[in-house]
Amino acid sequence: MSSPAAFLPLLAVVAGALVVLLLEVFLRKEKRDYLGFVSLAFLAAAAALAVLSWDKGLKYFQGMLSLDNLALCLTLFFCLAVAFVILLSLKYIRQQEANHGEIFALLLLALSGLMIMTSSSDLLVIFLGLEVLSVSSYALAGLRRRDGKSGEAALKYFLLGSFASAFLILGLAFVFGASHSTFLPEIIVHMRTAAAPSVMGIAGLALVLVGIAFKVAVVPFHMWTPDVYEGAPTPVTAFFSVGPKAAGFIVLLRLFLNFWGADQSGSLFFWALWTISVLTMIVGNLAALRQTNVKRILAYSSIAHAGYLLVAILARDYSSLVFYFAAYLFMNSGAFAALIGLSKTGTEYLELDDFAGIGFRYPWIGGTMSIFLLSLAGFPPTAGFLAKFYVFSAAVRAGHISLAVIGVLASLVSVFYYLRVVVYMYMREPGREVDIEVENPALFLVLFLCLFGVLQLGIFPGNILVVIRQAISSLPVF
Amino acid sequence: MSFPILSFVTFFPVAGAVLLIFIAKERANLHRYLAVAFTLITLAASLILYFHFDGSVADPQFVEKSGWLGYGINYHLGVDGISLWLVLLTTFLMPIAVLSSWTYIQKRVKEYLIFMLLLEAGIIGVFVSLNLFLFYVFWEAMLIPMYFLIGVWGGPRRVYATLKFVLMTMFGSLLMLVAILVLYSFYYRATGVYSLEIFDFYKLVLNPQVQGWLFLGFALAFAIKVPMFPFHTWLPDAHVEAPTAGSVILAAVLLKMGTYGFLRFAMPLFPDALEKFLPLLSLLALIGIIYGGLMALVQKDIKSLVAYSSVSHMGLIMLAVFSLNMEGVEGAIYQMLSHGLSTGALFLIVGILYERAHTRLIKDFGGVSSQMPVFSVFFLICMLSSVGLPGLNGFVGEILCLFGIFKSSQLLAILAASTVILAAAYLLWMYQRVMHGPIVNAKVRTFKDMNRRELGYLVPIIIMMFWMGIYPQTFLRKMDASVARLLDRVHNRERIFATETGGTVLRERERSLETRPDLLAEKALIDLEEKE
Amino acid sequence: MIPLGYFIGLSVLLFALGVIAFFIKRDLMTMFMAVEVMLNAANLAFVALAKAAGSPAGQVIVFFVITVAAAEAAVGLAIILLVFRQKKSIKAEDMRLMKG
Amino acid sequence: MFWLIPLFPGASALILAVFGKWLPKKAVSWQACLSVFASFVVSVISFFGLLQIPAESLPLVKTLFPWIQSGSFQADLSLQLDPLSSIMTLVVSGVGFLIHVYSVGYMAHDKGYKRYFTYLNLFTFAMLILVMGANLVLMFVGWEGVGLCSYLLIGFWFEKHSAANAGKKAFIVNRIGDAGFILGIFFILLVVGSGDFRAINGAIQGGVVTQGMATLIALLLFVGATGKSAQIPLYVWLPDAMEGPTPVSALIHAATMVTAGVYLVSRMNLLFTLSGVAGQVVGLIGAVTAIFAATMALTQNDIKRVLAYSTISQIGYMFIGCGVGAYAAGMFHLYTHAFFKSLLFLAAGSVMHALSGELDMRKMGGLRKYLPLTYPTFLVGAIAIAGVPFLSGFFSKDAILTRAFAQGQYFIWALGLMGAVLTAFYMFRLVFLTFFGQERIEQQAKEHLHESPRVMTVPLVILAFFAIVAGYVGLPVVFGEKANLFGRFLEPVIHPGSEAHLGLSTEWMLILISVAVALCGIYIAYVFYLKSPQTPHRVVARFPFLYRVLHNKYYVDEAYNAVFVKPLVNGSRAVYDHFDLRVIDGAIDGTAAAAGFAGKALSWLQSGLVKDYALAFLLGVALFLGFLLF
Repeated sequence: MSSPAAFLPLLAVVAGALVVLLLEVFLRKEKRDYLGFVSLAFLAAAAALAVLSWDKGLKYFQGMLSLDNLALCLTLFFCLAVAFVILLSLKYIRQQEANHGEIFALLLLALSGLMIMTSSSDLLVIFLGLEVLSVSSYALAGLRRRDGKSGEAALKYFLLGSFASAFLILGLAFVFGASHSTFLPEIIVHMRTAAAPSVMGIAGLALVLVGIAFKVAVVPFHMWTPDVYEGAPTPVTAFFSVGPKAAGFIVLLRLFLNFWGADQSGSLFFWALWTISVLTMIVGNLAALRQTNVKRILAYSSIAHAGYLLVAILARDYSSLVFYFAAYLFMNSGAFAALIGLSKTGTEYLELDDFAGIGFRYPWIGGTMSIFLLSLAGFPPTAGFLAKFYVFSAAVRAGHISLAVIGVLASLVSVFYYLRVVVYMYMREPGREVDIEVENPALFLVLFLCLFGVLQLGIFPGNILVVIRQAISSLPVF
Repeated sequence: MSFPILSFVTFFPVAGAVLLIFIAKERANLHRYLAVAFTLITLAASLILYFHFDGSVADPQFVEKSGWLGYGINYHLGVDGISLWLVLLTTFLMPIAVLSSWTYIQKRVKEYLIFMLLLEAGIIGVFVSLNLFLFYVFWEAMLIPMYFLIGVWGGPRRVYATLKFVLMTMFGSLLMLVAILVLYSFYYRATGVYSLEIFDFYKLVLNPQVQGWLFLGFALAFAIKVPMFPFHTWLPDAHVEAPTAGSVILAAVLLKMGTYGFLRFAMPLFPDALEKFLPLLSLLALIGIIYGGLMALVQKDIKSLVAYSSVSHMGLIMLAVFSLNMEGVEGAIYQMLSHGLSTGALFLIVGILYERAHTRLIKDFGGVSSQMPVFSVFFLICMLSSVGLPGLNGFVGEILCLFGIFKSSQLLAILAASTVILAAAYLLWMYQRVMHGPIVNAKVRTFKDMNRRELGYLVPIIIMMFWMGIYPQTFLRKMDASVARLLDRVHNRERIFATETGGTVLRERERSLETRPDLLAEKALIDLEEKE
Repeated sequence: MIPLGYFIGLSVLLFALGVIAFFIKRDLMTMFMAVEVMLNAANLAFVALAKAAGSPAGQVIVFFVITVAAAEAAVGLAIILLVFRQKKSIKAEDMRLMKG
Repeated sequence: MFWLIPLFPGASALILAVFGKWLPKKAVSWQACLSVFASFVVSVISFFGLLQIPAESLPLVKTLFPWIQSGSFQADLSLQLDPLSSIMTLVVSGVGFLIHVYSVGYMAHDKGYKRYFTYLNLFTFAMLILVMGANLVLMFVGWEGVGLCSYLLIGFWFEKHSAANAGKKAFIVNRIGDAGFILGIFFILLVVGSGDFRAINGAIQGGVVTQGMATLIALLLFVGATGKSAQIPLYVWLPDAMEGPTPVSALIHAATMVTAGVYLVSRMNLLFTLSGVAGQVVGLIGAVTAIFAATMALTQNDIKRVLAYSTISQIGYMFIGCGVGAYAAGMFHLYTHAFFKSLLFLAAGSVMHALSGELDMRKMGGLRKYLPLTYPTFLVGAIAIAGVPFLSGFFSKDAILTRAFAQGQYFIWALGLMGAVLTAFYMFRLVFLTFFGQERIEQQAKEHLHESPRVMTVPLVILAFFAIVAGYVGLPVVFGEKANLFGRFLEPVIHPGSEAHLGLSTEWMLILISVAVALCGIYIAYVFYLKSPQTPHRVVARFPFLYRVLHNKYYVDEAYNAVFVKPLVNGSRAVYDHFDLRVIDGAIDGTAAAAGFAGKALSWLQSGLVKDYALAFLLGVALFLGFLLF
């Protein structure tokens, strides 16, 4: 039903952003933490609103904004993710001279972008959401003003991002031209029913896909990822690796939900995506093998994971896709949290050599880090394993055994570099002196929440699975 | 089954590990005592299994089943005459392994013991789980503690060794995962019901070509684990680098997971494929026997010698398994146990030497007997039990294996009998070079004979060796029924299914692997008249 | 009146020019402007197609796009400025602190 | 109650093994000896008990408990007693007892005293199991057990490389035979369905076993026998086995263990008879070995090695007996041989004892006045083995040769005779070199030159007595049909086979021939080593090559080394280095390296330049569109 209530969660977030921006002006530098708490409060509000509107199917703006269960589900994930990021940045920004209140505001804005993307089936709105997300992301990437890398990351992200979105818009134009609509269902209907799909339509759709592919960083549109991830402030990187990816895939989900008829293998799009996902899994994992910077390793691993997610899209088992987000949210944020834990004022310890021997020196950080890495590598009994299990079993059930085989082999490669980090942490004698500032309650809170999430999802994911399955089953299928 | 005894046996060590986490690492001895206590209690519990186990029943006993993640993923435990013994072997060796590392492990005792306990849980889990998902979870999870045990407490090349171990094992098991998933979907297609229950899959009859692929998926994983030639090279590295206890568990139990996998999954699930690949597999096993023996002959490091001897022995076991007859399979299981004992014992022996000499190179020893008389006797017994001397455990298993092989193929048996000679050759030669002759290395003069603790953990093994050698009934009678059932499944499964599924044989109609998921529903047919 | 094809052709051409400019120009400002050209090419296509489709939606979208472009421009210029302050250069090829 | 026989030594061995550390030396000696004596007593009793029992109800079987059962494989822990095993138990426990006693003196000053008796008891136990096992599998247990003990006792002084080596060699060579044995057992289990001796014989009489199968099985079992009984081609371990203490050589490597092969063949006599061919092979191998070993004995200077070779050759005779179907005769020779050969060894041991461990005959001579007891006993042994009438050796050897002749095996008979000459010759060479002629004893040895203590000499005397009289239980037919008690006693087990009867005249003729042969052998020795001691050197000078070959034992050890051992070891080393490490590991590490290289290449593509990234993006777009549109 149509009601302005659908607008509320988004409103909460945006309001939060504005409030934070205003507050910052009045707050002294030392008190910046309050900004974080305020934004957390707004996040909580948004989440609460989302929960309240569960199963109501609220719509607004003539259905351009529709809070179906999937959108709500994702909204919750995003709120959680952003909450993690905020908690992580509280201390980080003071340590790494990025102490600007904007970060919270920007995070909230980016979140709003994510929410828009996920809660609409209209390409135009999606585009707007994407841009809101992008623009704030560019700013976020460049937040460490004195750090050359940060600036460069922002620049690369910005240039390539806008370059990509130009393609997106062109595609949008063509799609519009072909189907006289920007509303996904209508477009799909047109694509499926049109006797001979018009060149313009196909080209447009392709370009749109490219635009999204850039955001979710699949090969060969991934090149920006490692650099941006490395350069951006670490909490922000954590955000990048979770938020935009998920949002982008939700868009793909909505796009392909009814795209394929019975026979997938007849469609060129299918094989195109098939190739992309295979490439992504292989390239992402191989490229990570020789990296020496843990942040970069995680960047490449996030590319690889995009590949697995694409498998889920191809297998058309969307609950496994969403479950993968959930798992990925926890294990990846966890890994980054541990990474942030390994830092002191002015320096971050990101090189593998810095990791030598810290496993036993800082048992909690080391232990949790290894669990997150093992989960990323897909070892049971962690969330990572269950996520992969669902995705690949979906692929097999859909008959794409080749995808599954390639996928598992790729993840075998990934095992090597994840374990390599563990090797450094536990099996190498300490190299250069590493002394970190341990006291950081917010960080440990995140660590343990993620640990809990990883194990919970790995061993007793029951309810979460149920919720996700509900959300998926409520999607309109025709 | 009122009390969930299997769950207890499986997860009690985990409880121990969790407890240890919260004890200050400085109190190393407390950790040690607690670890021993926990493993001993687990042993006691598993003994209850032994006493209450009814050997006349083929089906799993002490079954615990409860839903878990839905879609066929259940928590389903149970032991039959095959797994029972492997569980007991594990629980029996664990306290010994912990004791053996009492002084061997000096740094990071706490973490070490935690991983040992987790390892035990993982291994037992593999043997008791009857749901393929659960099985796979344990199968993979078990790698992690082993990975740390080798990688952290291992020798100079430990990182290489441990990564090789993990990656090679995972290579196989990931492909097995895909195979499992394929089974999963096929069962769904055939019945419209999701299931990962091994006993449901037994009822599934797949067309031979599909079986072939799936069988390869499973067989590769297990073959690497066993390890069969030519996938064996991770073993020497892992053994040489691993700490004593690690090697013990690795050789005694982990390798058995491979053979167990063949018995429980690869063979009964895909009988046709088994027929097809039997020659190849037998050949590999045979090569393993002879090759392993010859390689053992020329090793310079005692540990890698024992490792290669394991390759040879496991080859014999596999060959016996592939003989597909009562004697062979029972012999194989028996040999698994006795190999577990004798090789485990040999590694303990090597550990004892290593703690004194801090080297494992054969050439650094010589004349140890005159310095450590008691030790020399124990070493002798363990060595002979590995050689397969009558009166000790090795003989019973070996002769049953060989006879089983002989019944299926006399040529194979004749070639396999070479192990009788080779084993004697490399082990006696090693024993002579280490223990006999004049003392050349001055360090040997400083050796002290075994202390009480070392006696404490070797004596039980020795006793078991004699027991298994002199009164095998204890062990054989409990496995009869299960083995018979297993062979039945392999040989004439049609009839089995007819009885098990009430005159229904589930046929997988699919001919090609790449299919359209949406058309599966109507493909999922069960035809009720399979009389021909 | 002018057939639709011409508009599309023109916009595609413009777009291509933008792409080419993006690649051949060396300083960030010009590259950024190339991107702007691409955006506007897309806009042109939109308008034309909207006209052809006879629905105002297209035209409306164009306004959105322009706004977005403006926003991007604001942030982008800020970023370029930031980088310039750090590196004293706006040459694209100087921006390779991170690679591999 | 016969099943108690093996228990005494077994129990004693166990006690010594576990508690030996705390037992006083004296207790150890008493316990060890008494345990064996006990089983001797029991064997005697059960022997007489056996005489009462009618043949039909033989053998007595006592099943203790089922041992290995799986599918069709069935082996119980059950002991049996029939004339054959009864004789063996008598020999084993009797001679064994004497040797235990002897050892008390001989090993008195050895630091491994307790270990020694543990092993010795264990050996007795295993040997008794071997001869009393009621099925092949259990027999195999004993078979391996004695092998183990021989390994342990040969390598008793393990600090000596040579000893350790010899022990290892013995065990491994035996394993080769055992492999054959096991396969033989398998074939029997396959054909008969049981390893139980009664069942086997029943099956053979029931015609279940075809002749070809019989041959196969018989030969496989005989492979085992050649290993244990040191026949060609597996005899090489026995000479080296002399590294062990002398009583051990007497017990294990002369009297009991090495004759196990003969026991096995006689136990399986139905099988061998059925096959026929196998019998031929056995006889031939035996004959050739007899000659071959005898010739090697000619040139040895080590007193124990001479005896070792003579043992090999004598066992050859036993196999001749079995080969020509005279299993009883073979067993008879086994039984007499047990006495005189252990006597010879013990005497030799006493000589060594006197000369403080000297083994080389060239450093002896003229000892007869120093060793008043050892000398005559040794002489008795020598005469007995040489086949001089009225001593045990004569009757047994004669029985074998006569039977060979009777069977028309003239070739084998001829070889046997030749062997007899050689035997007589080298034995008396031994006697003359050791006890006659001028003294060549080294000084410090001469100082404490003394006769051995009574505990050692008494067993010598007893054995000497038996060496003389033992033969009278098996007189040749010339003394009447019923003269051969031994053979008649064995008949329930060993059916006499086709009695090809010779006329009395022929019998007498044959007897005379062998007597003559023996005597001339002795005479030659007399000429060579007493009358004109230069002769040997002249002969050597005449045939230097022949001498070298004989002296180096036909270079067989070297040949085996070069043909089997070296290639095996070096070959596997090569395979290990080049295949296992290079190829297999190389493949694995190679894959890893390849992946790593790919990673490097990819990160090289990641140039860091915005334009490259954009280019990749553009390429992607182009390919994507191209794929979809064209």
